[in-house]
Amino acid sequence: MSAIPSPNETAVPVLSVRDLSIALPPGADRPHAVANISFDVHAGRILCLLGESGSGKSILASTVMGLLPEGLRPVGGQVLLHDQDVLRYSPEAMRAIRGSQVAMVFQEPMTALNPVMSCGAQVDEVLRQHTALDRAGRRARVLEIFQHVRLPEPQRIYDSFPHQLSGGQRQRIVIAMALILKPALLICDEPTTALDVTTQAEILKLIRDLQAENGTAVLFITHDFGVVAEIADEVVVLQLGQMIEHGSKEQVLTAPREDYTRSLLDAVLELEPAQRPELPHSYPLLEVQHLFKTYETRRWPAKPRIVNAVDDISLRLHAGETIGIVGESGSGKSTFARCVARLIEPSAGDIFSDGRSVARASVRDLRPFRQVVQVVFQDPYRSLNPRQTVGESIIEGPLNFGVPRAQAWAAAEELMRLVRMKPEALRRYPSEFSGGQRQRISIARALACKPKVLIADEAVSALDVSVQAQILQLLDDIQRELRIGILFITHDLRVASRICDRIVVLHQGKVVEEGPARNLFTAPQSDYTRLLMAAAPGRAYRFARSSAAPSVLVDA
Amino acid sequence: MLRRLWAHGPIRWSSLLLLLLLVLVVGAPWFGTLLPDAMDPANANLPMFTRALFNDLSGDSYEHLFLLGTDAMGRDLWSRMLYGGRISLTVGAVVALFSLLLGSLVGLVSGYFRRVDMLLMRCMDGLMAIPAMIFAISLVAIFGARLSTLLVAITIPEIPRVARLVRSVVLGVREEAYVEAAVALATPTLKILRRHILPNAIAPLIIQGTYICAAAILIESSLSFLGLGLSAEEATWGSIMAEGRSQFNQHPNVVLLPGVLLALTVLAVNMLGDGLRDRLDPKFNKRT
Amino acid sequence: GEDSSVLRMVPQADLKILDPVWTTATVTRDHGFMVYDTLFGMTDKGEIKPQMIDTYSHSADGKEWTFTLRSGLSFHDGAPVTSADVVASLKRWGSRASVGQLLLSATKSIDAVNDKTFKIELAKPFGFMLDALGNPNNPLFIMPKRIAETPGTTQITEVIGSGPYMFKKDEYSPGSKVVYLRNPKYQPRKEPASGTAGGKKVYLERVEWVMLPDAQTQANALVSNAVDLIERIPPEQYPAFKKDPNLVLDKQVGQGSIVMAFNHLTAPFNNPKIARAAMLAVNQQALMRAQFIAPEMYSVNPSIYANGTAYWSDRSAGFTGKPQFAEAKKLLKEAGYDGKPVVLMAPTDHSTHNKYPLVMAALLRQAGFNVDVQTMDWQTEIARRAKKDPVEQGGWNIFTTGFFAVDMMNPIVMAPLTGTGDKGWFGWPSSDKVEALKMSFIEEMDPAKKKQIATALQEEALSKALFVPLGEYVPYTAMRKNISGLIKAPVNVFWGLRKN
Amino acid sequence: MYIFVLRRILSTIPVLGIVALIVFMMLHLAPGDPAAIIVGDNGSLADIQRVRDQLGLNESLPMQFWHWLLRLLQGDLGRSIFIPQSVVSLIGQRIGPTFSLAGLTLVFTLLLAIPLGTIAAWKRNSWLDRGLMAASAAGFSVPAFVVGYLFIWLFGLRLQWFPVQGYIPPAQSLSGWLHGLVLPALTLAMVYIALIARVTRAAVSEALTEDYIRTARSKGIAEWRVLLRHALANAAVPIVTVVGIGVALLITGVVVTETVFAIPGLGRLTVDAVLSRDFPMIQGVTLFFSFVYVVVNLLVDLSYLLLDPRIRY
Ligand SMILES: Nc1ncnc2c1ncn2[C@@H]1O[C@H](COP(=O)(O)OP(=O)(O)OP(=O)(O)O)[C@@H](O)[C@H]1O
Ligand SMILES: Nc1ncnc2c1ncn2[C@@H]1O[C@H](COP(=O)(O)OP(=O)(O)OP(=O)(O)O)[C@@H](O)[C@H]1O
Ligand SMILES: [Mg+2]
Ligand SMILES: [Mg+2]
Repeated sequence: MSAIPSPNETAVPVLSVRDLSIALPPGADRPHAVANISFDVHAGRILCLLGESGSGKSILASTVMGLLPEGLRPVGGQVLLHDQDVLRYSPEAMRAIRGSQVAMVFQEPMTALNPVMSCGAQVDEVLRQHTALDRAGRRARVLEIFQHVRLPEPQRIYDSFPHQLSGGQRQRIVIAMALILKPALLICDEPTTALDVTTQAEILKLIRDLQAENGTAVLFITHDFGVVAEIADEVVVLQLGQMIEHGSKEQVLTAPREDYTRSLLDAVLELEPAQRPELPHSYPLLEVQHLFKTYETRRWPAKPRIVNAVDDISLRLHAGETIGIVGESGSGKSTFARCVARLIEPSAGDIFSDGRSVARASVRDLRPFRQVVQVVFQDPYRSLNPRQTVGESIIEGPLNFGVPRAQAWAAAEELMRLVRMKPEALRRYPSEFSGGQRQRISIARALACKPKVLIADEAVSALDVSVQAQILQLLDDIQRELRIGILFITHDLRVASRICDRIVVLHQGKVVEEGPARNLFTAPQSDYTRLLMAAAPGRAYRFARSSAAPSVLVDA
Repeated sequence: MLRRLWAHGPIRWSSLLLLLLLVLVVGAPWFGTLLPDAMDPANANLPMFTRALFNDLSGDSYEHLFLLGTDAMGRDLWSRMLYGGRISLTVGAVVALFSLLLGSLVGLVSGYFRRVDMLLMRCMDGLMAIPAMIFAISLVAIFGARLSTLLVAITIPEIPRVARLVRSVVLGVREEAYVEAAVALATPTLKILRRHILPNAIAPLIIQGTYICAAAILIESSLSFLGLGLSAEEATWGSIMAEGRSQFNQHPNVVLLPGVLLALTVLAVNMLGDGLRDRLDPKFNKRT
Repeated sequence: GEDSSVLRMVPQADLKILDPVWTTATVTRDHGFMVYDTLFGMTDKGEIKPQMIDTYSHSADGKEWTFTLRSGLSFHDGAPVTSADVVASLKRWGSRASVGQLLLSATKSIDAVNDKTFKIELAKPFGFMLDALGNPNNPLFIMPKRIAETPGTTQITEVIGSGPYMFKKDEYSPGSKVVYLRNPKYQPRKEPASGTAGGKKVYLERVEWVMLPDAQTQANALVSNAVDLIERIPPEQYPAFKKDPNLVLDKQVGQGSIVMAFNHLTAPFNNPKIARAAMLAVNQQALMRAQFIAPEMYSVNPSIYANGTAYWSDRSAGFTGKPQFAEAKKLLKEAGYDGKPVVLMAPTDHSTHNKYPLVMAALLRQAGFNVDVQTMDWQTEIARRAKKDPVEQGGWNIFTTGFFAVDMMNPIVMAPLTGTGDKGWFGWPSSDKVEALKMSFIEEMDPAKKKQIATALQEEALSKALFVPLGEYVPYTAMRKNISGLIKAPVNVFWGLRKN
Repeated sequence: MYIFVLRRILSTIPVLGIVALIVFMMLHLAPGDPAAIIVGDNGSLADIQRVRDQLGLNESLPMQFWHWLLRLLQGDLGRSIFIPQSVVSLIGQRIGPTFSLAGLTLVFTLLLAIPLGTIAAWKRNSWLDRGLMAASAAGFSVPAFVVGYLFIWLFGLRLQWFPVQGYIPPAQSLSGWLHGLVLPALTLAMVYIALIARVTRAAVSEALTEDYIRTARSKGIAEWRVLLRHALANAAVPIVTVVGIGVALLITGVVVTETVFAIPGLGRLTVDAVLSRDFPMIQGVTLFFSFVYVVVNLLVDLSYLLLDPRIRY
């Protein structure tokens, strides 16, 4: 059974959350995951739940689904679905409406599907549970919905397993699964965060269309204003479980009432080149010539599988310059970074630092080079040894280069100030810091060796927008201060546009476009670049923003 | 850290039990025992809690309370069980220790230096393919039932498992970003192994160690049971049971009491292992 | 019914080798008595009586013997038994068995006169002809000529005899099961069965030997009626079996004797004084009690000859079977024993030898020895005891083994009683006197004189501690109540058994 | 895919080679002397020397290995030193009981362990879970021979439900065969059940934390279906893996259990062979067991192809 689309506000909302509070288990960072939240979602409308990581978005979603992780329980309020409080439902009743009246699309398409079950069967389960259709009937319905979510060759997809599909295709399967019974309410928890911009655009469009078509009410969770701008009708802003602001898209994005909302909006990056100082012409710190990296996975007697991860890339990096390497997932960015940092050996081509070739250098000969080039990695949670104090991690490099301990430690404290953290933090363990802080620590560690070149591989991709902005600002300042060259690797054009002098666009290991950031944005040459830019969500939208640059607060 | 472990019920109880056992076994002479091989054939198969006149072979005789009765040769079961514990515990501890040491060495080497990996792992596979018991039986039977032989025979089959464990940890951690970072910081290989990789293996190793210890104790007793254990004069839980089993139906206590003690010990060690796993397993204390 | 004609029994050991000439293992001998027949048999009184033989005679000087076979004897493959078969069997047996070797060494010729008659011509008088041909200890089994022509040094592969049972080759599974079927063509003698002599009547269609590893399993099998008979009960089970109303304990076969041997070739026992000191530490009561638990199962005996046999004597050169630690210590001091540990071999898996070493060790320590008990299994012990090397190279000092009364009833069959040094039996004692006495014993015909020689041999053996008798035990056979007719004999034989 | 199969099969060759070498070396450093054993109780030294020559035990080690290996490759494991039969035929005689025992044990194990483990994982940290895990820990800890004798004493002698020893071939009587194997199989299964139940619990509760479980639940399908089709199906690989590794455990158990229950199988053949220093025999059995182990684990690996569509080469 599906709800009738009803544009007018007076009609009964499909979902109505009334001052809902959910308690966290004792000893959590705060008493409530979410506290007195109230909002309505009407048929045919999309409500965006916006907030930074940990603000309670997913918890809200799972509450509505009746899938709260154990340890968490509602302590007040109601969740009304067609005026029925689902919090009072028995497990059976809850199960009965799940999939038929309320459906959900999750963040990670890679893990949301059962790897050992064919996609068709997984969708089939929904029908098997909620309808009386026979085998043939069900199969027909499934193929139909596959068609509907624009999956190529539904027949083949039906029998193929998740690992045989791309991320986008998997997300379409999940959506098909959610929509096949035309539920009244669809909940999407960051359905596109894990996808490439191009795919993201398609998925958003798909959700929009289907929702309009069936008059489904949608609760859409995201932390990306671009996405909000794309699809939202209404917006609810959460901070640490508190409901900060609630209003129509226009009102919240263009005329926010709350400072918090404003500060978030300030952090949003424009998709246009930032102003960069002119560089004095100088000798390149780092020169890469026709770099190749091919991965051969040969499993005798099977024929070897060859991946040209990096396919003929050349570039020069000067002091004080930032070069952005942009490309979708799998385009070879990290591989390139690893080659340049000589963490792995390139298959062909050459790398010069201070005129010395290091492409083939042995471990011993690399020592001086190591001092020149340092790396900051993507995942702030995995790039610091959890068993070492932050200080130990930072001084490790200097110690390797023979700096006396005391001196190294002093330098480390200096660096902490540089990355805007308190020196006391040196004595603590990584687990005690937030993602953003860890990333600063990683940067401090990289700088400890006084490198001339810094390679940042997705250094901000895992962070919330506000934190992103701070880190980018930090890198910018450090560069001005130390005149280092930065190789900045990202999949996000906005980020690239924020700090890069030049940009290299990669696609499947090849350079598709290369040039000064300004030219690239104003007059992109290749179709692929254009595609990327077109795909960036909410690019047309003019967000409200205070003149002040994003504040970078000293914390920890 | 230790307090956190102690708070864990199973860990606390099992380690208390093992401690008690250790005290009894080490302090055997002070817990109402005779020498384990002091015998008086005339007092064979006494029931539990019997006080009887004991004339040992030297001819002198004295009253003694046989807590758990005597075996078929008129030796005090209680004494033999306490002294027998010494062997079992030694075997368990030593085997665990050595198989961990050697296994870790092999694992580290083949995990980090890919060149030798192939060869080493093939050897390990080969060794692993020979069922531990069969291997131990043959070795002990061949080189005679000396404690040293016993230890070697039980240790060797355990090495491959440890090696594989350590290797997998190493292979896993190698890929971690913080190891790459260390490489980028020009940290020497050995230091990387010591500082960044080995620590990750310690918890799994401790856990594995307890299981090996338990297995070793069991295998030792099985060997004794099959008549391939230590010298018949050496009382071990296994040999006591092996000797007792020829009259199990009439005097089950001679088999069951050591059996229960053995089971309790192994149980305690296993429990300790499980507890430690709950507490130390990287999965639990990674991103807290 | 089927079941009442099938007997399941546990033999005293696993039957691994089927050739009774090639090995002297007791279980193989038992197997021999199942499938083969003998020329003569020995009654439970110890007299030799014709078995396959119908009539025999010898010349006045006892140098020429003529034997005639009973008629109607035939092998399991149907062929009749001819004197040619006998001659071949006799020669093969004579090439290996110690008694046989003595006989052949005294023999000039053995010939088949005709199908039924054969003749033995002696070179020198041999007062022992019938005892040799009829001895149950290392018996002369008659096989078909073609098989008997296999050299004594290679095992025969075909089991064809003329005995009361037939070996079922296809069901033979060593370590697990041996099956015998009644030999329908067998013609028993008219006399009542006695020992290995008399009429071997068979009332069972099928006898299964079931190999069970340990004492308790055997007991469980018997109690739960999975088997009908255990040839040799494990001592621990005696009280239980005694109590069980469904079981009978039977001791038809004469008692067994336990012997402790020293290695006289290596230190410290290459010094007779030290050997004797060890002998004086022996406490037969304690040893036997520890091994056999139930007093009914054992008896002490300071004589090397089995209790109640013809040559038994109490003149035992100061050996009483009771510990004389003071005396032993004195001897050790005189001999200047250097405290070198004495290696005792302890077979953990042998239910009638696994405990002596432990008790003996304790006793020896009392006497002032250092002792090193080395555990092994029976098989290893048998292997190890053949090593003459000093203990450093895997040699040994002391082991115990067992014999039947028949093996210990006269000096000739008594394996441990050798004086030939390293050519002799394990332990390799040297004593020309022993060898001389044995020779004269063989040649002597007069029983009274034979007895004197035997006693002299005992005194010589014990004063030099060539080996030590530890005592005797009753090798009980346990059966279900419904089994009857076990024959009193010097060795276990299984004809005459009934099941109802 | 067929490539994967091929690779996997070929990869067993070096392993078996190494096994062969280890086995041979191991047994030829033996101090014991088979000859003396054969000669028997009353035999003399001359006899022993004669037998040594017969058996070629006086050859040099490398020569013995070389000859042995050649014969091995022709599937000839040599002849037993004691029993005038070929090792192969002796093993053949004993395979039946052992495989019956192992098979039944496996059945018991799978029937009990996997449901128990799954339930434990599902009701994680409930009293049920704790109970089951405690039981499985106990199962690990009580040696097979103690369990065996307890069972014999209780079910065999007191209650008289089952025979206490021996083995009846299925050809002779199918019911008797099954009846006789119950106690030994249960004894043997103890450890195995404990092991598999644990692994199942671990694997299933691991799977239960995965996203696709949340997806499945969000579809509103029945809980048992979530457990079986989603959790258990994904836990299958680790479980099967341990079932394979556990075979080693099984073999260990077989040796003891067959001794306790007097089952004329390979386990007892091994013990007897070792006790009597029957070199060819010991080698044969050890090789055979190792071979079985390798093959089983080969099959396990191949079963991944069915259990997990991601595994394709
Ligand atoms: N299973 C759980 N047990 C205890 N606390 C939890 C659990 N899941 C979430 N929390 C806490 O609830 C709060 C909200 O978590 P939630 O996952 O809803 O954040 P979110 O907005 O979805 O963040 P993200 O954008 O990273 O998904 C967080 O503080 C988190 O620590
Ligand atoms: N160790 C490896 N062995 C084989 N192939 C690899 C390996 N590492 C990467 N690849 C392949 O090389 C290609 C580029 O990978 P890479 O990680 O450099 O892409 P990326 O741009 O960093 O992707 P992302 O944005 O997701 O990090 C991918 O197709 C990947 O499958
Ligand atoms: Mg979330
Ligand atoms: Mg990358």
